[in-house]
Amino acid sequence: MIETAALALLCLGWFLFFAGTVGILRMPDVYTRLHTAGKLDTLGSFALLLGLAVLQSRSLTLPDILVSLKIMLVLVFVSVANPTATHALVDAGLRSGLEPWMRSPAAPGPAPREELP
Amino acid sequence: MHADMTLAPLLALAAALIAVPTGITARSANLREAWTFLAAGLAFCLTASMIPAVLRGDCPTLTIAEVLPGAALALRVDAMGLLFALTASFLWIVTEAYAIGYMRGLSEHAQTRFYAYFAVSIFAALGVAFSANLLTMYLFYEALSFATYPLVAHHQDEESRRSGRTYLTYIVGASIALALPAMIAVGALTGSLDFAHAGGLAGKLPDAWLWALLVMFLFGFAKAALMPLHSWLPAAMVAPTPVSSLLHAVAVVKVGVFCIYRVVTGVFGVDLLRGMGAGGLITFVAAATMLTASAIALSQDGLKRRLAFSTIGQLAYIVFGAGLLNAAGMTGGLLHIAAHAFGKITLFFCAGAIYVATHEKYVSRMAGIGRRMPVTMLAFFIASLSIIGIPPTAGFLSKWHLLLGCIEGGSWWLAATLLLSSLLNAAYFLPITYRAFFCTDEEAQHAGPAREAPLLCVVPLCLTALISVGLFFAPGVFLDLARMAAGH
Amino acid sequence: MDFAPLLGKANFWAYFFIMLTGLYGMAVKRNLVKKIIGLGIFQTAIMLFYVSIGSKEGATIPILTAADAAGRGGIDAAAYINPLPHVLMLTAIVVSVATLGVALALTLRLWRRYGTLEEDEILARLRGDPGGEACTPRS
Amino acid sequence: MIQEINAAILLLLMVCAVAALQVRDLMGAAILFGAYSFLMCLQWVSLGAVDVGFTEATIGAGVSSALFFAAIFRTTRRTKD
Amino acid sequence: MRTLTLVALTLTAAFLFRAALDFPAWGDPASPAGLHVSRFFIERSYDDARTPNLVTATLADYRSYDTMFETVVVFCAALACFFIIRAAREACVANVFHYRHAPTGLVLTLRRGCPLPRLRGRFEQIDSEWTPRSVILETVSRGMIPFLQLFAIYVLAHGHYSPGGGFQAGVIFGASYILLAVSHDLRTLTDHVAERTMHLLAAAGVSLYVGIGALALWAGMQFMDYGWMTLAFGMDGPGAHSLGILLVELGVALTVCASLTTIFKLVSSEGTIMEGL
Amino acid sequence: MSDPAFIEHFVLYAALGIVLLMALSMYRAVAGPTTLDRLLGVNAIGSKTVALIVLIGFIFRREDMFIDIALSYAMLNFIAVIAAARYFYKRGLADECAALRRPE
Amino acid sequence: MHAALVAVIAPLFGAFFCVFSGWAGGKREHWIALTALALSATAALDALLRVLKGGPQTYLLGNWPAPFGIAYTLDPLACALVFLIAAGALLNLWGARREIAHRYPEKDHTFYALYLLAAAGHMGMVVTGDVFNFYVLIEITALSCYALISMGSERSELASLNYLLLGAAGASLYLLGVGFLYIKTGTLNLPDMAAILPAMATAPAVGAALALILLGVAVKMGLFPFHGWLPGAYGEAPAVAAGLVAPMTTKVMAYVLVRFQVSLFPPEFLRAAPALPQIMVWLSVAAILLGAVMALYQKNLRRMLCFIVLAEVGYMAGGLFLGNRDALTGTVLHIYADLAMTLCVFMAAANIERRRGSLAFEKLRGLFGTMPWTMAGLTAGALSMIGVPPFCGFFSKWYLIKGGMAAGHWPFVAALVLSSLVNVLLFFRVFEIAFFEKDERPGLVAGDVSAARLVPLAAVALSLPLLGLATGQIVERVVVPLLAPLT
Repeated sequence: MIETAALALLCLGWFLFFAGTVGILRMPDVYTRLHTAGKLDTLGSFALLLGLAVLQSRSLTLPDILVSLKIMLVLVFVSVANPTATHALVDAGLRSGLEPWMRSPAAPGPAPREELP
Repeated sequence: MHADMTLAPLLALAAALIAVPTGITARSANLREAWTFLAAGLAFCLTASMIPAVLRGDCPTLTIAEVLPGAALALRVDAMGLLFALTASFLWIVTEAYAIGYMRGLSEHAQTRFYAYFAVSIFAALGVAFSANLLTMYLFYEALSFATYPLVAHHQDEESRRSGRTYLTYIVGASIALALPAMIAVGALTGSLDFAHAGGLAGKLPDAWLWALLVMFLFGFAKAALMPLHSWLPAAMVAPTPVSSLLHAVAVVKVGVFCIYRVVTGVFGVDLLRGMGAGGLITFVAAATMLTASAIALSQDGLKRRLAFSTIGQLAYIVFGAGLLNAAGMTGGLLHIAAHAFGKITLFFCAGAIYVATHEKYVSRMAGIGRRMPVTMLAFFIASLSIIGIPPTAGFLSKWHLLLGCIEGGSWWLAATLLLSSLLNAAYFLPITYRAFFCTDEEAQHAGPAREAPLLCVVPLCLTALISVGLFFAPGVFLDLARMAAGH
Repeated sequence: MDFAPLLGKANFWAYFFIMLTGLYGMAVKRNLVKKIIGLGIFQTAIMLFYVSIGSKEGATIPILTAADAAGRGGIDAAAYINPLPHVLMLTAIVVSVATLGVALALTLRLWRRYGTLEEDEILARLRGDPGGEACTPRS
Repeated sequence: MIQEINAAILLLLMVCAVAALQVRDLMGAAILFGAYSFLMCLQWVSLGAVDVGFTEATIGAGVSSALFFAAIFRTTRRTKD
Repeated sequence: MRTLTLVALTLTAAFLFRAALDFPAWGDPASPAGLHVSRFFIERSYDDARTPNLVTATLADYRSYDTMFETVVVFCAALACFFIIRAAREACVANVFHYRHAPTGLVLTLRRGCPLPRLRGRFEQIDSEWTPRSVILETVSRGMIPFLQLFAIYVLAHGHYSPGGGFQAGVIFGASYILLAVSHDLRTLTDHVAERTMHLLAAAGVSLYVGIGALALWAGMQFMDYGWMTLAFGMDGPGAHSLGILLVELGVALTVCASLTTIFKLVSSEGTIMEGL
Repeated sequence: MSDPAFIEHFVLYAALGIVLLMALSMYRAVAGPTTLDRLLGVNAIGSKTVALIVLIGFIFRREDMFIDIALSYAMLNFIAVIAAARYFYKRGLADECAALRRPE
Repeated sequence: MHAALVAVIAPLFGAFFCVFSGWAGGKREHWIALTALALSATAALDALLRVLKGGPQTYLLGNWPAPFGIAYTLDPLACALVFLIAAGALLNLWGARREIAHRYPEKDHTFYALYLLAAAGHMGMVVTGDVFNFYVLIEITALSCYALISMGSERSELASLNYLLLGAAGASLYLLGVGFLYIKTGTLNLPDMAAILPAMATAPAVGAALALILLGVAVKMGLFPFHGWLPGAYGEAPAVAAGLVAPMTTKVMAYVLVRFQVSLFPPEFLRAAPALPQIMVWLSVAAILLGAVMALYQKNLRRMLCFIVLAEVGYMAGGLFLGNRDALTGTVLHIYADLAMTLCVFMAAANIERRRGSLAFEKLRGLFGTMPWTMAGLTAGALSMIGVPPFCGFFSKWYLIKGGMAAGHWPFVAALVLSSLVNVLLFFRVFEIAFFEKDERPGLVAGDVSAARLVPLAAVALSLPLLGLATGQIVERVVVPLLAPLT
């Protein structure tokens, strides 16, 4: 049972990663890509690592549980660091003058620069 | 010949060298010169002290350091070396006296440097004389090359710079490019560079290679001024006259021919060369040089340049003697080392004395000079007789032996060359004396008061002229040594 | 023709490819930082080569398992990956980062003096002609 | 089985190495070099060289990237090749 | 040039490929590399040094001489960077100072020589280039730095049993300082740890390492033989080696941490160590 | 499902899948177009790597040995990204946009 | 045999103490450095005497048996070189206190520390018997040298960066070669490797390893096609650093080649791949000629000396690969001789630069008058480089030419002779300027440099003939035992 849950979590994590990757590839500009990457990668890591932690602690012996706690530590760390990094990137982009993408290029305002091939 | 260890040659060398540091540090010129005299005297005495042993047939030997296997840094005194060393060290004393007169008379600059390098040069020349092997000889040979450079370039002007350049290019260039590889080849082939092991090359190489080695040695020791590597010698005449006289009439050039003698007798060995038939090559080169140089000398107006070309010719006599490859010829050649030394140094002294007294360098302007400097010109006359080889002088003795050698070798044309060359010698020397004494008042170009050069200049040249004559009557030690060296 | 031995060494080919890429960057690129990056790639590829020397089929990482550590003796050498190349490469990594630091420091000095990181522009300035466009030295 | 992972990472490594050298912007090059270091670390870990991977993760990914950024910050991103 | 290089590299590639054919297959347990020397390390390290991590044991004991020089390399790099780009002290003092009033965000600009604001608590010095303040970043970093440092100490102490050791610990510790610099600014870092401290620490680290080796000489043993600790502290052989490994790793960590921080400071500030990335 | 062999295979394929995703992210890192895109791609690779390292630990059955690496990796990746972001704060993207517009 | 170890460790401690002292505000770095180097030299001498008496020894670091731990290989060749390096570094640093304090205010302690580290690295390279340890030491030496070199003239940074890139690439190639060897033999210990290798003499991987190692070392020593960094790095470096780096580095690399040649790849081994030695000899011929020709074009004394160093590298590499005893003897002798004479000329050049500010030829006017002692030192070095007996340069050249003749490689012999002649020309040109041309500039500092700089120079200059006269001893007690296993 525990294994099943763990494997499901792994699958979920992989799927979230996959979705994030698709977003990274398909979204039109940096901010939107960061949007997907920041959320889905964090979530994906979360799910995957959680799945691994669960998988690790399936034997329910003390050393294994300690190890799985350590994995949780990584998990905590990633879920703090990843959003912060994403925030820093968005902040950097905005402050350095990279304009967000607009749906209509004809709309008043600066043209989307980052669409160049 | 048994060899015994002795410090005498090293002491003689050291004696020459002690003139250097004290000469540099001494504040007073008198002290410096006195010290140099002392060193010169000491060197001569030490050299002379070895005469009895050598005449007995001993070979005082001293190994300083075993630098390379088969080639130690070693000194060895034999008849040939002693003959040369005696000449050089004795003439050093005389030249020293002369130099004092000359340098002070002209108020030359940097006299301390001059004396220091002079001493180093003599040291190197004595070192060549006492070398026991090719390596040691090469060492002192190169030391001599570099030590004489500051002397040649003493005036530090454009002309001396050019001359110095020529001087070093020829001498060092030839020795590194030719003599050094030849020496290494000999060392590699025979495993020993000792002069005592002559003939080690026999059978080690095809004849063509041996010829090549011989040619490399012959021209590699460019101090012998064999044509075409002779032009450093006239160029070097920009040096102050004491330098020209001692170094470029005695020490340096004689080192060159001495090295050739060493190579002929000590490296190849007379027998090997005779077997190769190489004597012809040497005599041919020497004869050609002899005639060409004499012919050129005829047309030179500068007195020192004329003397320089004369020197080239006379050196060729000595090499000629080596090329004869027989005892008489070699005796003559070796004796000529001494005879020519005394004669030529006198001539140079005279040239210097004339320059000190009148600041005159050109033969064409020396008409009538004999009236005002009779002593000098008389000495000049005697010395030129010696160079030409006219009887009551030492030059006759040496040339006589050379002639005997030619006849012994059976080559009449060589004897003819010798005689022809002597005629040429006479042709370029005698007119100088003649015009110095016998000319009309109109022709005499210097009407100034009659005066000789300073006493310190005149006395040495008289002394050497007298010795030139004296050697004819009592060749004594010199002849004995030459005979010993030539293997009588 | 038997391709099995070739394929068994395919990873070596890949290492050499990366090495040569790095060398190519060092030789051809004119930008100093690019050259330094090329050097880094080259060095890292060599380290990769070393580490792959140590690998053993079916062996575990070179840290003794609790069982082996407690068992005292009877350790099977084939069960552990060869630690020696790892040790060497630890050293090499540290050396490479040290080199990187010094190289960047030198680059900064060059920038301060010439105002450019392009080697050809620096050389042009050294030769004395005005050369590249961005050659004004920074104050 | 781990071989396939190895091989895949190796391919990525090659791509990354070429890209880091070819990109015409030093900042991009430095970032890609950082990625190269990540992948290298991964490769080592998958080869079982945990200590080396650890060192590369700390030094290559963290410190040397930061050093590159600092140097580019102090100089320029411009590059002609 | 490009073509020439390509040709040369292709030739080299062919050469290397040819040589590689001669190698044992990848992962071959019977290759000479896996048999000859390395076996000794694998089989002996626990008995010799009571260290399950074979890499640590080999690094800091069997080949500790190598590692000593490796540490010296890092030290040397820090010195070299300092020597190359450290600006003269005179040039490191700016002519214009900027102070930000923290509560309001007002910026005060002062020339050199003007009296500095007394209100240290509310004014903070900022870079001459416009410096953003990201509260999120600062907060997260401030929370993370002690954690990083703690982790570094764990890595150092646990290096005998798991991957890690002096280098990694040193780098992580140094990285925590780099994080401080990039999340706040370089001045904050310099205020925390002075340049002098860092240099002295670096030198102390290598001295510790070499000193531990040299103490063996004093005990009459070979250099780098940790056996002298059995005499000094009265422990058994493997224990002494284990302790020796720990101590030299400590030296390594000190040096690496201090050196890397120094290098980063110097590079990011172009030698002034006042303002940087 | 609790068959150890199955779990092992599952983990392996998960790892391979993650490598595949990394390759896809790599496209963003290599292709750009802006540097921020590259950074983003690299960051995405980084966050997958952390998981991958732990997965490799499972493959080697020595999980405890790999977690430290994953942790330090996550931290230092974070630092590198922050440093790069810091660069953009201070220097901006101005010259980058210029570079993008430059005719090749 | 702790002595050899002390020789390496003393400068390391010296470097640490220099840093401590510098940051503690002391001004004693110069004396610390001198003490460390003096200690090192004494220890090296002690080691040399012991080795001469007791034969080659190994020193086990950490007391681990030889192929497992790291061991020093101590024989007369290595110990003598260590002694020369320590003594050379000491003499070179002796009189430089003012110069360093003046040029690097606030950073002088770093200078001393880097200097000591470089010296320690050189010595460590010589004694170590472990191929990987050697790599680490290369890097220590190189890193400190990059830093020292980069603080010279205004071109020195670029030169230093070039040196860094090439040097690091060379060291990496060496590392790769060692990797190839390791993969085949499984060991890193030099004697152990030498015992294993003959069994696989013709394996392509071993050949490739040899080629890569050669390539790496050739890059580090600046052999002909890889010489690009050398003139810049040595020519633009600050005087004191050039006096350390130029004499030591190339020689130590040549020493390493000798070591490898003798223990790993004896001539029989190279005969399996006859092309390789041939290529190396031709490369060294090219190096000699190139060095000679390029030196003629230089208008600066130091740059001229750099190209001469380039030619000297060719001497050593060529002698090494001629493959006979004499040539190998010549190479070993030339390592010692070239170290001493390069040190001598670079120290003299440093003295001149100290007085005249630059070494451009027009600044050398009238030097014989104003700085006679320094010029005497330069002359001694020059004579040795030309190859005049009894200076040591002559004897090594003697053996090299002899070896070339024995191998029948006439181009090499011709190149050697030609290079000697060019050396005459080069130095003679300098001496002409210094002797004939008067320097009329007002305000010229009269007199020679201080005694603190002259005494070391005199010591080095005196060592040249002494080393030359000791040739027989060196051959007998150093080279013959070294080559004994080959026959």
